[in-house]
Amino acid sequence: MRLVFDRPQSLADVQTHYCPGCTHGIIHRLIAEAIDELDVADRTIGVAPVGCAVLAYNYFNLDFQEAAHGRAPAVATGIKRALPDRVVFTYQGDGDLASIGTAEIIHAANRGEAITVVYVNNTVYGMTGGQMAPTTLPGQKTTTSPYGRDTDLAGYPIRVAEMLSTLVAPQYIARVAVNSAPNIQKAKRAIKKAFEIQVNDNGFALVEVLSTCPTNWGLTPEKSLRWLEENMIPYYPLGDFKVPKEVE
Amino acid sequence: MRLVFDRPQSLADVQTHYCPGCTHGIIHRLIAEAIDELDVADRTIGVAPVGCAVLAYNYFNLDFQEAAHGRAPAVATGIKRALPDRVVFTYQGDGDLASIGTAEIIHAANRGEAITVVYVNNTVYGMTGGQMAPTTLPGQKTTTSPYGRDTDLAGYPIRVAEMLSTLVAPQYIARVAVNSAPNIQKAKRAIKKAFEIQVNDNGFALVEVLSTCPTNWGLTPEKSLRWLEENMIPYYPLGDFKVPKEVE
Amino acid sequence: MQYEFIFAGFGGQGVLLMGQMLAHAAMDEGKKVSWIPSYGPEMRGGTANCTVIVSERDIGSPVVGSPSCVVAMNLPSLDKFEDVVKPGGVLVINSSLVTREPKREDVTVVKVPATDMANELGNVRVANMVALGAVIEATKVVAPDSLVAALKKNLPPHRQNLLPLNREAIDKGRSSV
Amino acid sequence: MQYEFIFAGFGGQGVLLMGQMLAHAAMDEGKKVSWIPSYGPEMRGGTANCTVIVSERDIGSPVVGSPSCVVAMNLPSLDKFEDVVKPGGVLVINSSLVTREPKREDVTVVKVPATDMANELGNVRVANMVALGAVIEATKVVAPDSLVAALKKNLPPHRQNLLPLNREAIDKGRSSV
Amino acid sequence: MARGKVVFNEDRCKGCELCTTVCPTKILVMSDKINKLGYHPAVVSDPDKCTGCAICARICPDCVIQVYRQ
Amino acid sequence: MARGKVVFNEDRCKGCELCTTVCPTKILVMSDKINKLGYHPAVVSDPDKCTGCAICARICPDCVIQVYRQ
Amino acid sequence: MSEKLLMRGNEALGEAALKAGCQLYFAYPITPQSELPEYLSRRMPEIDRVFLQAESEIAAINMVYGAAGAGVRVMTSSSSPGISLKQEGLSYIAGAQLPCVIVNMSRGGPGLGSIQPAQSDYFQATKGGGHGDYHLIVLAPASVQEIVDLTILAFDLADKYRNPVMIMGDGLLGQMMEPVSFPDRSDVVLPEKPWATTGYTGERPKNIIRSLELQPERLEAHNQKLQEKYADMIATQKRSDEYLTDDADIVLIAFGTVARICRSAIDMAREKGIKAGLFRPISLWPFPDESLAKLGDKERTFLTVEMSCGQMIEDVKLALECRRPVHFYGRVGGIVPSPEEVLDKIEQIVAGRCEA
Amino acid sequence: MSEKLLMRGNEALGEAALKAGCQLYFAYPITPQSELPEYLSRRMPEIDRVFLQAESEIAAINMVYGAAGAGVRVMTSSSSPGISLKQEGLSYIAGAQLPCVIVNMSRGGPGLGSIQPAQSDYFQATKGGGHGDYHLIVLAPASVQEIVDLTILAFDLADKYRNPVMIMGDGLLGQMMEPVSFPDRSDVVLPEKPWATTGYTGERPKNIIRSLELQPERLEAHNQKLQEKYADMIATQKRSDEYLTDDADIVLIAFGTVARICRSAIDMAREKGIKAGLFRPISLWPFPDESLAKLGDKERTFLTVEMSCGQMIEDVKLALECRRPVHFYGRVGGIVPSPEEVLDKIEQIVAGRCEA
Ligand SMILES: Cc1ncc(C[n+]2csc(CCOP(=O)(O)OP(=O)(O)O)c2C)c(N)n1
Ligand SMILES: Cc1ncc(C[n+]2csc(CCOP(=O)(O)OP(=O)(O)O)c2C)c(N)n1
Ligand code: SF4
Ligand code: SF4
Ligand code: SF4
Ligand code: SF4
Ligand code: SF4
Ligand code: SF4
Ligand SMILES: [Mg+2]
Ligand SMILES: [Mg+2]
Repeated sequence: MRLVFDRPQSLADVQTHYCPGCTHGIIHRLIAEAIDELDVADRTIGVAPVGCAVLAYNYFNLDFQEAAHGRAPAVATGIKRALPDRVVFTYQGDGDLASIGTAEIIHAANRGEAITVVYVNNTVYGMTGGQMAPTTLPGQKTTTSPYGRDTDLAGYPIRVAEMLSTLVAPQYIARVAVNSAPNIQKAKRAIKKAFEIQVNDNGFALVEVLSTCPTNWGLTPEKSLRWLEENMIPYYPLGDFKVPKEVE
Repeated sequence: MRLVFDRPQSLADVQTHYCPGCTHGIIHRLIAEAIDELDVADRTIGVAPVGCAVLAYNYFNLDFQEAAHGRAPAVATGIKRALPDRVVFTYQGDGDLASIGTAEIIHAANRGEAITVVYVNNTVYGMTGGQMAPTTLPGQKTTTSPYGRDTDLAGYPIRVAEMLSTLVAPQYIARVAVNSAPNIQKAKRAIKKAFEIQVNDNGFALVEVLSTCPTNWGLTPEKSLRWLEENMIPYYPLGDFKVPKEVE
Repeated sequence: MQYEFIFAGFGGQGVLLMGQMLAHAAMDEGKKVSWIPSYGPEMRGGTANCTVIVSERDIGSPVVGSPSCVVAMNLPSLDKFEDVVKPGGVLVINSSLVTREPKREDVTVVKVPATDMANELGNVRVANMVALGAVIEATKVVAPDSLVAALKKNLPPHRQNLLPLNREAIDKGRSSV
Repeated sequence: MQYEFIFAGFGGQGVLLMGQMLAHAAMDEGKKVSWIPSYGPEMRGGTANCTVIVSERDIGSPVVGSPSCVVAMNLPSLDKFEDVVKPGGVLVINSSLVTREPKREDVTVVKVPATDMANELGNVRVANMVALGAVIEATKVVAPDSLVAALKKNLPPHRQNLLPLNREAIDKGRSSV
Repeated sequence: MARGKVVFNEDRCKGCELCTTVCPTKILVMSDKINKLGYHPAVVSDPDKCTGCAICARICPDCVIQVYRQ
Repeated sequence: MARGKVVFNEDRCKGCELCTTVCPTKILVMSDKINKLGYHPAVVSDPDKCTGCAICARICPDCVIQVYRQ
Repeated sequence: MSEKLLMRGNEALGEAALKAGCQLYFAYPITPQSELPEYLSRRMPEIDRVFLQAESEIAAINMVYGAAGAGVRVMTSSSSPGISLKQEGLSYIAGAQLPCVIVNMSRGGPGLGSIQPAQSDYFQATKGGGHGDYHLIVLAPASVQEIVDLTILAFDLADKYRNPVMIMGDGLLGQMMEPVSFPDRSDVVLPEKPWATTGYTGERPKNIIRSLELQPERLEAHNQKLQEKYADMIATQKRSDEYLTDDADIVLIAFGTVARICRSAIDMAREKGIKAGLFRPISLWPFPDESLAKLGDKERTFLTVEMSCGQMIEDVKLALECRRPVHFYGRVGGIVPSPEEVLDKIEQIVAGRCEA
Repeated sequence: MSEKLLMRGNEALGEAALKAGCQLYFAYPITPQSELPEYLSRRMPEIDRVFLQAESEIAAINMVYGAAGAGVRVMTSSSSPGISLKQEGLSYIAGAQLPCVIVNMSRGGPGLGSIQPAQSDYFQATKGGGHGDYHLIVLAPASVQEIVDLTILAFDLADKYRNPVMIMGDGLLGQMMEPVSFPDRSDVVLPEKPWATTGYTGERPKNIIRSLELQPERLEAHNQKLQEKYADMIATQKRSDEYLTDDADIVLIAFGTVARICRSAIDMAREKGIKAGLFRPISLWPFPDESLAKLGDKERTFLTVEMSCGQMIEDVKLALECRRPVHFYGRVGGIVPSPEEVLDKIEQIVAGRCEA
């Protein structure tokens, strides 16, 4: 029998600090697979966020920088402009990218920085204990929306992929989910494409990945996948929102 | 003969520091007219930006707060949440709102803060000497894009009205121009509506106003109006981008 | 007189609550108290512990290097805290989960099969109260009634039905000493 | 020996350039120089002025309270700066635009109808060079050739054709003293 | 007899010329004299032709113009 | 004879149970024993039925599973 | 005074703010202060007050600006990196003379550092992390009860001076539970704020909240006004506490959590016959230099203990006018010194084994 | 050295950075430093370097972080409010030990203040406006030529120490034109940066740029490493200049623009027979305390002159160990003191009409 599935090379062979069943781990693996398949590990530089993925640099066999909360796109811009022939990606949570880092992601996208952004939307601030995020669903209870998100006071969840798609420069913007094996395969293809766009077309690409936070949702990992499917996907539709002109 | 046109009451009877022919002055007047017509001057609080309009508080007969550069929507949020029965508006330039203040405007809009935003897009940082703004047109020369805006390096001008229209909460978003008498009338109607939305429906409203900067464009006031019409309007189409549900 | 406690175990054993209830009881007896969680970089899973101080007078440092009593609800906790008990102090061990013998000979060792006893009571989650019963029996830091009263006052409404069970657990713990 | 100048006028009269050219000329003669614009809160329009210091030795304060020479290209400038000229200093006045007589009697007053002379030369914009000619004639701070050389070196390529005109303006200014 | 009348707050005029370019009857011109601010202010050359349409007033950035109509 | 084979890096398993819920042949179960991390790891109950489809491996957040196929 | 409750520092702070009449709270989550927003997100809607999670620390401080300018009591909180982000806003608030309360439950730095307790934001808080000449009043509680008392005081001082007041705690204080009681404030009348932007009805001149002053002379005059205010604070708002200083040969200087630890170390030292005492600054700005200077009148040794590499020690030296030796003991990076190690340092100093 | 050019301070700074090998520049416009980005926006594309106008000061400092971490010389600039916004980023950069140059052409504060020159960001620059224990090297030029020299030095020191270096100027220095010449740096070899994130090829361990350290012990060890670096800077990087101090009865202490003004005042004082001298700190951090202390060995009076309400004076007092009277003269809000008024203050002090 031959080995048909194994840990990708770019994924460090270490235990992660993620909670059991947290899909951050799946997303890490998909990124590593994309990097391996494109054979760019030796010229890739990752930018870690502040959020549960703050230790991402321990989990990849890649050079990494740790950005201040929300500033990963600016840090990635600095790296990419300094070393234009490298492959630079950011890995960011929804608090990091859609709240404190709103200006940075919009302007990196608008400049068309040739970077790849993996945006992990799990509707909460996982790391700090499950507070409300800009992506928390209407009525969803979190530690700072104990009575459920009140859209009159806190507004509606932000759809980042749709918002960024109004900009001219970005080449590729998609939303995927990692709640099932087929969706994971689609997510893989999207993430790989987002790296290809950078490598081949020198363009900006972002993949929003719907992800779970069993710990702060107070659900088992399995129920979390279901919750994602039943609650998140209806609000955050999956699909490509912007594709490169040639392919359109 | 009867007086058919005069300075609105809410507009202070003082000389402004604006350059000759700068349309900031027209926009000020339209705001004052709207406030007068809605008869809310005694409960209106303005928020001035950092930009050429930093001294706006001298030009209205209204209580005013001066916000830090880009933070007017946050300041307005603080005022409105403290005094929910007051009418609160911000007056912001394109550097202020679309560059440093990107996160603040997006989140105020997304929360549906019941404030009115008058967003003056003149494609440059007027106050600091005409540097490139996020709204500077492709190829446009400014003091920090001396060879013309290079979209490969600096990206494309941001269309704020379109971008904010992807959000759920905002009630009214429109783009107008003050380059001709008919357009000024339309601008007037839009600005008044943006205040009405706040007064009647407790919703967020933003009017993007295409404006001139004769000084930094290096054109006469008249040529500036023409330049606006010929260059800005094609890139920044006029119209309503979001209207209240009832009216839709 | 000042008592310092470290309650340690794994997440889910209710060690933070043990400490809080003891602090409540002592406070209601008019004593000075402080409670601090081990507020470590690990956010979840793994071990949990808290420090409680009960004193007749104002409490200085809320952090204690050598507590007068350590409660080890599992083996890793014993490994971590055995050495720090003050000579002459008390070491309470959940002998249901701690398999090895303690090494310290200069402290009073109290072994309570807390998990087993809780199981016998029909709810493994009250192992913490069994151990806490043993603690107050061994140290006399608060009266048993104060502890029960504290539980009553501080259990959330939907948990009040567990009060008799908790009281039983405390008694069982006390009698095991 | 140290000379301090304030050049003042309204925006568009080229007062900043006057100062810069003088500074260039002096620098090329090997002197120490400094130039500062009045960097006021007004961003545009209104008055403009700059301070130039020319010295044999290192320049201390680049800001001067009482300059040895003031050049007033219009009336508001005279109003603003007449009082500060050092006693015994030089006050150069563009008499084309300044209608009143200066009040100071302890300074050398040099009146030059700079605007009119520039008009005669066919270009009102060289009024600044007329005045500057008067300044160097009255103060001898630099040699006329140095000034012309500085202009030549520092005029942008598309303005080089104005060099003869500027030279004429300077000469006219000098001869008017 | 003029249908309209415009009154200029002359010392507030910044001489931007915008009113002169929009007046449908082309009766506004820039004056030769200089106002307090140092600008050449706009003035009415032929008051009788004023229709009181107020277009000039609407475009004036400095609220210099009052308009009367019959 | 099994078409596929799965190998678990047992001490990395966090016992999240996701693999067990997705395996089409339902051959993955949680073990009674506790691994180094203190979790009950997933194990194969009926190796012969494994098709080597790798669905379990793809959903495992911790890259615990290697898959072989004929 | 209410009955005694056993509460966490962060939660007690929230409740104290409500007692003080705090109407609005704007903040962004960060460890180790998140129990504070979490607590207020439950409590404020219950009593019709405004809890709003801002999109960032910068938005939060600017919301505070707006609400404070509207004349209402308002608070924000964060921890070290988040406080750094508020520096521009703080300078604006101080410049515009707006009353508000800012909480820093500080943690290990620099950069992302750690979430463990630290005191290495002392300089930032007391010297001005923002631009320009301004000061915050900075209060450093050492117990949960004192968190309550100083939080209420903070709101009162903020209004009195139209100036931001900072509560400087650390993660340990925020997480700790201790008994507290709350004063009854139901009959307290809050001060009028005729300067607030509430709408210009014509009954007063229009109100403008701002810090811009393009004429240097006027900006200088404004700064002089601020300096006079600061001078009044310096004259009347210095606060400190002493423990066994009367006969002390060695006086420890420490604030907050560390002061508690030093107290225990002092007790241990006294048992060993070493006459140690404690000087505890409660107001970090204005620094209680005169009281400390008085202790310096006698021949004594001083020891500053901080969870930092040595920041308050500069103020200690200035207060003592360099007349006495000042030793330093510091732990950083989130390490909380133990009473035993402080005792050890005391013993070394007494034994003459340390140079000041 | 190049021939003499007459250049503005802001532009000379930009050219000096290019000479020093600055490859990237990220900034956001603000008066009074905008001539710097404007100059570089023209010059950098000509020589294939990267000029990028960031969306904000925060983005700019984080772009600097990224580029510095990638091992390339990089700079940003701003003025007071913009520098306040960079404080979190500066703390991260210092924590992650990244070399870069930050320029503050400071202006009147607090808040929006004015665009006129000021020195009231001294505390922020030297004590750490961000959180945690860290230091910037802070260099304060007093002439356009010195802007050039110190900018080049700043890049070298940044690399030497893997630490951010700040150039502290003010609006006047930035706007002023003076003759400058540029050293020829074409044969300078820039240091290797084996720690930079350039891609992990396996030839070295993977490189990680970060400041997080969740284990307090390790964060403390990291802080100790930083402190050792700072100790080395303190030992070797103090810079100052003196003018007529030898026989001076009164020594003025001033930096930057104000030092120039003081020099003129001293010349005027000498003409009147008053023996005045100047001590000019060039490095504001590390503060040149030993050289100043030496001047304090003799019976003398000191006068600190600042465009602030009195900030550097604390370091002056600490350096002099409070042995000598230290007077203060300050102007704020954008007002530049004149030599005449400084002379006046000197005369008053000499006449015994001032208390220190
Ligand atoms: C400036 C700053 N503000 C706040 C924090 C605290 N903080 C750390 S992670 C985080 C949110 C993380 O949420 P998200 O980005 O959604 O990532 P997740 O943990 O959910 O994957 C916050 C607010 C910080 N470290 N720095
Ligand atoms: C934090 C901060 N950054 C930068 C500035 C400098 N600044 C003042 S106004 C301005 C831009 C104004 O441009 P815009 O918002 O377009 O308004 P306009 O002047 O064009 O009307 C800038 C960058 C500042 N005051 N504060
Ligand atoms: S807290 Fe949530 S997002 Fe973070 S590791 Fe745990 S499950 Fe994943
Ligand atoms: S600089 Fe431009 S925007 Fe500003 S007042 Fe002048 S013309 Fe108007
Ligand atoms: S009112 Fe109409 S007609 Fe009269 S001057 Fe104005 S634009 Fe011309
Ligand atoms: S539009 Fe107004 S400011 Fe301009 S010229 Fe006419 S009257 Fe004067
Ligand atoms: S490879 Fe397929 S059949 Fe085999 S265990 Fe995994 S999911 Fe089940
Ligand atoms: S999915 Fe992975 S971690 Fe989860 S139970 Fe299965 S093997 Fe273990
Ligand atoms: Mg998240
Ligand atoms: Mg603009």
